[in-house]
Amino acid sequence: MNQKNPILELSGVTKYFGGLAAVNDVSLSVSEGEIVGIIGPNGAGKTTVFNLVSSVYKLTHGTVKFNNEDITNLKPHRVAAKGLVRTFQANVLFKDFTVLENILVGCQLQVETSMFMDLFNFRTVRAQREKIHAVADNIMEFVGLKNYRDELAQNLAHGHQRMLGIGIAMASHPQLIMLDEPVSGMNNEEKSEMMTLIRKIRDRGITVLLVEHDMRVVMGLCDRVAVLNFGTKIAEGVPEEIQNNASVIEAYLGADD
Amino acid sequence: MEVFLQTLANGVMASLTLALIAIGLCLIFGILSIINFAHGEFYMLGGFGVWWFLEAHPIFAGMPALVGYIIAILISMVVVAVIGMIVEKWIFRPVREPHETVMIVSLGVMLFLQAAALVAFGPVDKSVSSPFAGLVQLGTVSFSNERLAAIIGCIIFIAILYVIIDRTRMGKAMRAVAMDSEAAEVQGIKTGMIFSVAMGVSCAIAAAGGALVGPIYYINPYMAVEPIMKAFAAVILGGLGSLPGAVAGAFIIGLTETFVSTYVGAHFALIVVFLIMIGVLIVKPTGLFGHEE
Amino acid sequence: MHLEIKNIKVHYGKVEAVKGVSVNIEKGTVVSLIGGNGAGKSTILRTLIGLKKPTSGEIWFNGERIDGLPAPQITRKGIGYSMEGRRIFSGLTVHENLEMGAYVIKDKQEIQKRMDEVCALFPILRERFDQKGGTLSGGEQQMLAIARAMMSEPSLILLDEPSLGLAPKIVQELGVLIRDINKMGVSVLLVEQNSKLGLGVADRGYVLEVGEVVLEGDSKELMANDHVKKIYLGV
Amino acid sequence: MKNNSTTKKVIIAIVGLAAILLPVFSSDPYILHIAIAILIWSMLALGIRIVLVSGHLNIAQASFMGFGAYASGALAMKLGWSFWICLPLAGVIAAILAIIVGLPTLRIKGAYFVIITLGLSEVSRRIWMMWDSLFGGPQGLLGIPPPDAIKLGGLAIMFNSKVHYFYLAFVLFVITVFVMWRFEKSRTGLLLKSFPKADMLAESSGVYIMKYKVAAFALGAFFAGLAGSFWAHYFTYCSPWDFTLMASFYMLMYVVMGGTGSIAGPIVGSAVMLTLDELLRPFKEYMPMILGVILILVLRFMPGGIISIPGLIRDAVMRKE
Repeated sequence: MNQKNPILELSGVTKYFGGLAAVNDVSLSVSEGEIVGIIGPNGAGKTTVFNLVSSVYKLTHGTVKFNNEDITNLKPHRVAAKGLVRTFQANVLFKDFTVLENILVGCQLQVETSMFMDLFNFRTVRAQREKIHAVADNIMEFVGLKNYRDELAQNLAHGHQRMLGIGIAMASHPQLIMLDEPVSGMNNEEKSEMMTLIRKIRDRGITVLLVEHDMRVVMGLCDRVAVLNFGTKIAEGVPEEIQNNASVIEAYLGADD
Repeated sequence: MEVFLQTLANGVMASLTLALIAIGLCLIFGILSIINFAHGEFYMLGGFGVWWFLEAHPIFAGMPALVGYIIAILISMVVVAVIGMIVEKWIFRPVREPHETVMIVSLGVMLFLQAAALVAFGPVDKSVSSPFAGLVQLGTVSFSNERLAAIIGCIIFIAILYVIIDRTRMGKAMRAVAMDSEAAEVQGIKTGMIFSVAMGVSCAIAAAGGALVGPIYYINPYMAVEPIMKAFAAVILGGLGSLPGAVAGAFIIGLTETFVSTYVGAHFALIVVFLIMIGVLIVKPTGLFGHEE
Repeated sequence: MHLEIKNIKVHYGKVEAVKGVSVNIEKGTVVSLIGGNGAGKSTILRTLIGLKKPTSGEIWFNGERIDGLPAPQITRKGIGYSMEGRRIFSGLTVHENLEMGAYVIKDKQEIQKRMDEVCALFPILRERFDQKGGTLSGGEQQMLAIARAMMSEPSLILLDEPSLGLAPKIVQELGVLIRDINKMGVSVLLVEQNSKLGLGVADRGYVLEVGEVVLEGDSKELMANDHVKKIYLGV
Repeated sequence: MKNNSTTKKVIIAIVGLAAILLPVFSSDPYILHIAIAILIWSMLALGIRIVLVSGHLNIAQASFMGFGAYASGALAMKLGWSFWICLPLAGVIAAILAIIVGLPTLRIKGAYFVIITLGLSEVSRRIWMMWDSLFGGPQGLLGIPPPDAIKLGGLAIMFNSKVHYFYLAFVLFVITVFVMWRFEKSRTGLLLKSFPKADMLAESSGVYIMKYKVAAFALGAFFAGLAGSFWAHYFTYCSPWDFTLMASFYMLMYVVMGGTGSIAGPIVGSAVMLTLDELLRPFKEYMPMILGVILILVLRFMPGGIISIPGLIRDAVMRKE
């Protein structure tokens, strides 16, 4: 199907909460430059998969490989440092920080001065700060928030808050970005804007893995789609295959009306 | 062997008292999301309560000793519960957010109650003569009736609390509020009332603890400083918010403390407790009974 | 009129989330509020049930003014509320969740009767009776949330985003279910982002954008409206 | 904005100058002693605040002060080391202790940390009481030598008057304020403030949260250690009763009273509360009660602390116009 190198490989990923399997033996491979979608009803384990890959949770079994390197249960900040970042569902932001400050937190991986050096006003520290601000400006431009630079995150419109979430993730210059329900709560216009942005991200050479409910967005955007139900992967393929897959229709999509 | 059994019995009593305090702490944390540093002072007030009714103003002197004793405990519990409810409604509730603020406010309450007790009752240790004279002889081990009564009393209160929380409508409503207070409110549950009840209940059982075992050790304004510290440790060990965890934690702490005191030395006991606490947190950051997320 | 919302305004701090909205519900009808996030739909429901106080405006229910009352009191007047994100008590069993839904009813037999009626409507819950709420699937949790709101025998039920996160297949069933509830004589106020579902089951609809009603009317007419088609139905 | 920062600079300059010249106006040892206490207690309060910024409440600050005091006192007495070596070492020892305690506990949500520090304050007291040979048991260390004289050209500072101690405390205080200010103004400050809001998000952006939290905690402990060392050599003794949980509460109270929003808060809080403490000396036994009530009232009605009063007045005046 896709001849490019796999950038992210999940094999046999399993997570138990108490005695319940939230994610059960899920394997999935994402190739460089792809947009891959994960769909399924709430509670099917989609977000848990994100939390496992980004090491917010520890895996019960299985392995996660990124760029052929085992990153299973690495600390979350180490995962991010490898070039794999994620956004959060809803609006997890630094609400009473300005847009710029939010992005600056996202830029930390590019900071080269140490905490100790930062105590002094050395030239390297000043140069460093300028460099980071330039990166932040660039990111704000990219996600279309340049005009809101000094606005508090909590005062942004819903759609802009989602853009900011993506901006924070982009600020660490990732190779792969995981988007958790990027268009939830948006109307059609906002959805198309978000789809354009996601395509732009891919055009920068960044692989995208996303969880989404909106079928139209998933089908319009993704190169491949995986379907989860009760923590298990029940199908995987290009959008057309998924839409016509009998078990997906039975478990998830239902008869077309 | 004798020493061992004796220590075990003392350890069980210490654990049960701790459990009474720890359960209350846990209840308040679960329902009101408050780390209440003043909780130990309610235990202390319970101790002063029985002293007040039995020694300072022996108004039940005409009754049989046991009846007077029980009435004194119950009245102390009610009085302390009312004080607790006042503190909750007028001091804690207006500053519910953020958590750090409420914690510091509870420190203020603690300072106040401790100093108030000092002014009112003085620093000298008080004692209460127990209606349970005599010793029980179990093989070679002897154990005072007083201590046995305290053990039984603690068990009774823990059992009553368990039934209230697990079975009654009020108990279920409390758990509902602990899980999601807003969702509870739209079912028609008056959360303010639940807060008051929870605070009242937890203060009452802390007072019961003070009333039951305070007299065995000593009663003074600072009598709660050590137990509350250990109760906090118990709650953390068990996992914040878990009632069975609090009881289990209380037993781990209580037994460890008693045995280390007996066999190694009193000063070491608290240090060992502290190390256990840190050890558990390193291995399982959410405590023994706590859940991930 | 069963419920009348007259020109309410609601603020979060300095931000005006609802800017003078009026909504009417006739007895026994289904009314939908549709619109994107930030349109103020959920805020209207939260204000209606008393979790949020309006800055101005009035709310009348069964000829009685209810704005500003605390939530438990409004619930007692006969309004059931299935919250956004389900918000079931995950540590309580299904049975206990339903019991809490009937908290305002004191009579044990009455509660039992309600329990039977509601379980007839949601047979799946009967099977899960002693399971903890948190162990149910997303669809089952949504059923439980609606069932819990039905337990107090409300004459009006508020449904906040019931379709959120459900499999498209279950969303279809949900439409039927809302109709069933309505047939029992209960008025329904439905807030939906899934406009197709929202307008599909409703008698009347209101379209909200940034805190204001931009369109209202018969739901069939709304579905034929060009603006609604373009922005919300995406035809 | 600009106006505001100029005003700030002027205020800092005036207060600083007044402080430096204080001994010229008054050589009253009593006044100087209070001034020294304010400087030292401000250092401790600032240490609590920097941890509070990252969302954690440290109620064992007195213990860190105590470990600094004991370490410094013991080294000077048993090994005869110079104060000038003991002083920084005391800070480092307190900081290392903070790292050991902080590593397992700062990773979890706030409540655990508070309780651990609560435990630490009691445990540390036990350690000093128990370890007779090193820490002198219940009566503590007696006869800690005063700092060695410094000779700078013709000028000799002998530490035989309170004035010399005052200047030493002032220098320590200025260093503390400077480091705290730079620390908070740098990106580290931004990160610390971000943790209470959404630590998961920060972590997923590649920020190693623990590094910053532990650094803040260790920094606060470092200055507490310095303060403790100074205190021990200034009084020439220290005992387990000087560094109790109650002492930590008082420090915390200075932070809250002054206001947690800025570096000036804990300093103002320490100054006001210590002065109040002196004025209310006749009512000493009621002090904890009074403090408890003040604490409750301030948090209820003035969450921004004393430092917010000018702002509140300005708002009130503006509203009237």
